[in-house]
Amino acid sequence: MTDVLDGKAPIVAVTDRASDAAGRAPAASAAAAAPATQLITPRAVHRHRERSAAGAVAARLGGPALIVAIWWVATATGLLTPDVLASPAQVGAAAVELWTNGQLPQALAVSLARAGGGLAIGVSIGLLLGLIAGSTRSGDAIFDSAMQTLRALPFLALVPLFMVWFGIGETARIALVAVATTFPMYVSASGAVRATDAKLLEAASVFGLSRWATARQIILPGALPGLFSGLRLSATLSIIALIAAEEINALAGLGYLMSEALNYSRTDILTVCILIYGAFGLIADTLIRGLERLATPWLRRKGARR
Amino acid sequence: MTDVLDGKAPIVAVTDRASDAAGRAPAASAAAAAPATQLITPRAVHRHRERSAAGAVAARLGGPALIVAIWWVATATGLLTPDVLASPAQVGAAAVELWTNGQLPQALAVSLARAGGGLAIGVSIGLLLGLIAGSTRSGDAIFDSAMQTLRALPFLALVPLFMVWFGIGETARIALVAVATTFPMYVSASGAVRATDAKLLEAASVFGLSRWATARQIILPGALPGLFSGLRLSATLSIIALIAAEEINALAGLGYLMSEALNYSRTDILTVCILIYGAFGLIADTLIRGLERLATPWLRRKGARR
Amino acid sequence: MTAVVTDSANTATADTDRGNTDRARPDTAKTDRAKPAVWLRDVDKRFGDRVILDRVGLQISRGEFVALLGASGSGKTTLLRMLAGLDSADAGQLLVPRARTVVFQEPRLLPAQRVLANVTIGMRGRDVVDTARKALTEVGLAAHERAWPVTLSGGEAQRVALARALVRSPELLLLDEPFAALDALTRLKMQDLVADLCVRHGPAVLLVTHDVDEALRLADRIIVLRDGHFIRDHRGIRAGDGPTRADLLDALGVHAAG
Amino acid sequence: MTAVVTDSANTATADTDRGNTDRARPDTAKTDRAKPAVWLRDVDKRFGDRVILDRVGLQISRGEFVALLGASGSGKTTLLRMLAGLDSADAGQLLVPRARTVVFQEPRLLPAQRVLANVTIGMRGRDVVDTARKALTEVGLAAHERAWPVTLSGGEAQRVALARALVRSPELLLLDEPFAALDALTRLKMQDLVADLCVRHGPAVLLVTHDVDEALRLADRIIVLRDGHFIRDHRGIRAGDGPTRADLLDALGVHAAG
Amino acid sequence: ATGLVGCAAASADSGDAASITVRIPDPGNSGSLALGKKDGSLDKALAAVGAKVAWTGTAGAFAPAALSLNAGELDVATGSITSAVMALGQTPSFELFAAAAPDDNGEGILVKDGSGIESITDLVGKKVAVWHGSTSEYLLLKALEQAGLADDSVERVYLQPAQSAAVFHSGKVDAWATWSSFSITERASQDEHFLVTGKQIGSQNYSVLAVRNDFADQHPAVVAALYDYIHAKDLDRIADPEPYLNVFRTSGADALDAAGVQIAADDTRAAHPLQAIGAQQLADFAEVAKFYADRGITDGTVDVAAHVLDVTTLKG
Ligand SMILES: Nc1ncnc2c1ncn2[C@@H]1O[C@H](COP(=O)(O)OP(=O)(O)OP(=O)(O)O)[C@@H](O)[C@H]1O
Ligand SMILES: Nc1ncnc2c1ncn2[C@@H]1O[C@H](COP(=O)(O)OP(=O)(O)OP(=O)(O)O)[C@@H](O)[C@H]1O
Ligand SMILES: [Mg+2]
Ligand SMILES: [Mg+2]
Repeated sequence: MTDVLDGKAPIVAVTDRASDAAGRAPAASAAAAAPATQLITPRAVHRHRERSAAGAVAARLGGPALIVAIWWVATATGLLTPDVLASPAQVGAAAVELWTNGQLPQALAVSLARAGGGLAIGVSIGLLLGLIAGSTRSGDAIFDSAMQTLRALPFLALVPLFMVWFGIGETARIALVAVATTFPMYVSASGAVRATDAKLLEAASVFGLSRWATARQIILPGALPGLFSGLRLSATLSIIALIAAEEINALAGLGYLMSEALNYSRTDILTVCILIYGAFGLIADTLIRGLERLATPWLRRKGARR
Repeated sequence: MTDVLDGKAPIVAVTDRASDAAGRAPAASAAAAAPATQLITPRAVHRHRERSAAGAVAARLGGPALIVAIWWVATATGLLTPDVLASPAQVGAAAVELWTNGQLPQALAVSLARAGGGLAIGVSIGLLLGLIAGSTRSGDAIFDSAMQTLRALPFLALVPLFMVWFGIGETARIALVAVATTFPMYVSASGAVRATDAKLLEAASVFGLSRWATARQIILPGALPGLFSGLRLSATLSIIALIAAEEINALAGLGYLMSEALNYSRTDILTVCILIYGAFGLIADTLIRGLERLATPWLRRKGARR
Repeated sequence: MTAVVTDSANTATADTDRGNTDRARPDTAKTDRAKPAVWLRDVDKRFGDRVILDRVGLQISRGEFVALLGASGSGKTTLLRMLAGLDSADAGQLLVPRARTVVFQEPRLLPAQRVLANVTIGMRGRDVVDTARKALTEVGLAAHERAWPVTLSGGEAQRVALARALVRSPELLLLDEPFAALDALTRLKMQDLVADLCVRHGPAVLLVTHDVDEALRLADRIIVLRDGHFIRDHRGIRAGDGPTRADLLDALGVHAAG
Repeated sequence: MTAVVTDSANTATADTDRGNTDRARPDTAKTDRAKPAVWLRDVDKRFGDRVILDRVGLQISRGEFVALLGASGSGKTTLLRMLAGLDSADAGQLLVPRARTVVFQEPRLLPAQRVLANVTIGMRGRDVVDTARKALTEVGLAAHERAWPVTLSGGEAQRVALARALVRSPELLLLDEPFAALDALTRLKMQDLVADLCVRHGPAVLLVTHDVDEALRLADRIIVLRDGHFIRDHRGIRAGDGPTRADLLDALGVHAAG
Repeated sequence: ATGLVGCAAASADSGDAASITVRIPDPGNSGSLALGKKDGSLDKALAAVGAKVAWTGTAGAFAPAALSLNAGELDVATGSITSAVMALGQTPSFELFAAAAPDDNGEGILVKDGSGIESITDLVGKKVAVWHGSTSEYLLLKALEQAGLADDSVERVYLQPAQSAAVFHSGKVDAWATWSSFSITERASQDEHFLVTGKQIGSQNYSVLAVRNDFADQHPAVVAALYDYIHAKDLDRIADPEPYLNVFRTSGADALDAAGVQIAADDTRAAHPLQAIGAQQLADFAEVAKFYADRGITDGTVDVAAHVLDVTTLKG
């Protein structure tokens, strides 16, 4: 949230305090009033302006609000007809309908469990393999090219295979989500670990840190921003994989609801599902951002620069 | 490719040269032969061992080879029946069949053009928006939460919308790939840019670098590793999106070939398609790795540490 | 010890021979010494509870060379950063010229640019590269022109940072311990380069240093910062009526040594 | 100027009062001075075409305090890094003790750890934190125990790096310009701390410095590196039969100054 | 009727004997099995032969269901003969054991009201949404054949069935060949009508039931009981469709609104019950197989008869 390039930072001189000019004011009396010739007040170019918590939330709600507004205008003006995307009013009605007949609560619970379970498994595997491949030569040799190959196999094409291996039950769905989320985490984690500051690794080796301590105290903290962006990408992909997974013989879940909506041309229900997916994504994203802030206290020192 | 944690680095003392001990050898004659008491030869813990180009390629082929071997064993032992996954021999035959009847070359050309075009568009947009959102406060305010919301909408669910907006032709397919690949690039780019070294940004502002020069000379080089890992994730996603895209009224392309294969239960052709997707991914990955090495010469100085 | 670092704007002398700048030549820039180049009033700076600057005021004239002494952690860098526009004051007024250049306490070279590009950073014009080459020669790093910063030794990196400042012609030059990582000989050479730059362009200079001899050798005026206040402000050093080395060490708390 | 930095193993004295270590007390560690702690033969080091070390040999005894002088870019840091096991030699043999500690030319603090954790890094045991607190007090940073490294001033960071070395009891202590960023008073205090550590644990010390006075003050032996060779090797400095300040400056190329 | 009798007789010992599990795709919100699932009558019918049902997820199209049958993940699946012919072209591990005659009014080619398309001939040069090798492509080709038009006189636009509606509504295609799953809602809620129905073009698109080979071999009685049950329910459903619509829900995606219920009930009254596969059916299947072979959709003519089970002999 740092403004790097904006020139519009505020003027530095904060308070023009009524000054007791005695003693500490510049000695030359001619200059006791600020000399106006060509001099400027320096502007702090690169500063952290902390938004209030409420302000930050409001700013982050701007994007979704804008998108909803565009959608509302598009449906109100007929740019989007209800056969394509339902209007906010229709969607509201559909949401109420699904909520009261119990389908939506059930679908939410089921889908959240699947996405969460798959994500947890996938992210753990990706993180572990990524840490190993990024930090050890043998790990790199063993895992990396295999992971890159597997990653290149598109999971959507593997759905039939998954049904065969894991059956058409819950296992296959969770496995699909897990596989889809493993790779972004792996790529981010191994990349972030490889980018660890070599100077700090030297220091670690000199001070006799064990492998484990080096991983925990140096590699991990340095890689955290990368790990969190991997987590965010994985969270998004978990939802895409969930849709594919819930088209496999599902009886419940948002993906099932969505494919049913498509089968019966219920664009209002379809839109409810899309919005819920969007909300899932946003909430996950916000949670991960919060987590990241908590996990990296040293990155948010005000005015820190060394 | 740096070995961070392996203890197995080689001994430092490279050559025990026949020495003219006169003058430069340690003065104490008793110590002219190496004193054996408790002293050790220090080992360079953290060093870049450059593999030969051929060795590097061989190492990277190990993973794919392993996977093919597992597949071969699984089909040979009957763990995977041909209904599920064809054996390497069957797949070879199918590939030859498809190649000679001209379907495969055509499909390859068509799909590559689609994936490449979509990827180029998506990555450019993601990069641009990511750079802006990562480096300017106003960009962050405008784009970030909107992008995060859009990113959370699963593109698989939006396929019908794409057809309505972009028609059922090539445009919709390329647009779908573009949208799918925009977001990983955006997340990686904005994250990498936000992580730009604040000290260097201060230096840039002090030395009067323009916004554009700061972006080009400081932000971009620093963000390159992140950008490349975004590119790799985007390349993977472009293939997944391609599969979904080629279900839209496709008459050619790998996705078409694959859905045909599914309709006709031709697991041999299905497997050919999966393998080609895998090969696509691997080749893209290797190319991007090479590009990354070329683009970041300062990151591969031997023994560099400051 | 002659120095030919020319600024990029000075195209007329860009290809003249080494040594044509004479340290004794009359300096036009010094004519308007009376006008201030830095002007502070009632400036406060705090980090949490700690008061780093406590309502300080300061005026530096054009062409004046001021050395700033103070214990480690007393706030010298913080003051410099405020003048550079990198930190903000909590209260008070600051005025500085538009053209400022900083040599940071660490080299802060761009890792993705070779040494030469690091010197020319942010400059435009036809002669920039020539000027930068000359500056690199002056700091003894002509051979390292195409090296990556990551391969430089500590002192080499510091000299590149110095060259980066020398090719500019600022109205205010802010130097944060620019010679700390240099050996005695190199240090003398670099001090001469800075002195020479001052003679030719007459910027106001604020030099942070821990070396009292260096301050006495280079500066017109020496300020000592302690507990948020300027506890000493000696003028006319070069004219000869300044404090002694022992006086200054005393102000810094070193009583035994001389 | 008393110092109570104890190593983590020395649990018996961990909670005794300040000042109980006496610089004059008999030093057991110095009894086996004759045995070498560092042993080099025919060591070569090149970067590309440049020869940094040209078949050098060197032997440092246990408990010996060696100062290494040399111009900027002469290869001092490179030699230190080889002894630390961070760079490899192109040819020749090196032998060093197992327990080594380095104070790098830059502080190299872990940004994700607070100051105290940066001092205790890699150490285990019950008294580690107490020892580290004492070391921080000694370097004058008790108040910064919970600060993040990113908020430290240049000299403060260097002192934390020093504290990190002081809490260990290595057989070989490698110091790369550890006092460069410190003001005169703080520098004297820190030099005393290092001297004190040497008295108590008697490690072999290799100190890289640009300050000839510092070398004369602290070292038993002074080596000057130039063009890949050790061009001077003065022993018995503290015994009084060493070179003069002028001699050494001369070896470093400074002829005018004295 | 035999099935209902059987279940009544066996209700006493239904508790302990249910050792066989038959896996069937979930029937959704309407149809004979849906009601059977809800009112428990199916459980009773199966309990009589010592079996119980395990509902798997909705199978959707037949192609993935066939994969699941092959992989031993499913025991019974339902689909259309057109997709079954495609799946039987490979090495199937399932057999067909029952069929319902084509849905006369529920399938056909949809066009928009007032689109100006009045006959198949008007489709020439227009775009029609179909899906590869499925019922919809069959219907279109059949209609073209009947009108004496070449297969490529219209442009076939291949779209996932579930994605076709939006494309059709937005006018990107001019017609949509589809079946009852989609057509009922479409006809109920949109200004659309069938240009031709299946009946008008002589569709032979039976709906069929398939059972995994191994399952049929091991538990013929269960297959027979299942057939009997569905057959009886179908007769009842055709006589009185309403209870078989919106069985579980009157709201939600798979629930029909009033207009939908009306149309679905009308269609059902004209539909045919599930029956054992006899000579008539086999002849029609062979024609479909030939139709596919003629167009090169399958490699050679698929011998459907080789994969058919005579359920009337399975009284084991
Ligand atoms: N961002 C920050 N947050 C909290 N404290 C800070 C921050 N930056 C600096 N400080 C503190 O302010 C004090 C002054 O720092 P400054 O860098 O100005 O010292 P200095 O005089 O330059 O010292 P040195 O000679 O060691 O470089 C130090 O004690 C430092 O710890
Ligand atoms: N990785 C590298 N690649 C190429 N040259 C290097 C590399 N590392 C160091 N050098 C060069 O080797 C020389 C010696 O470097 P070193 O850091 O040992 O110098 P030093 O004596 O410590 O100097 P200083 O006093 O400035 O710190 C320098 O000229 C430096 O540019
Ligand atoms: Mg400072
Ligand atoms: Mg050095």
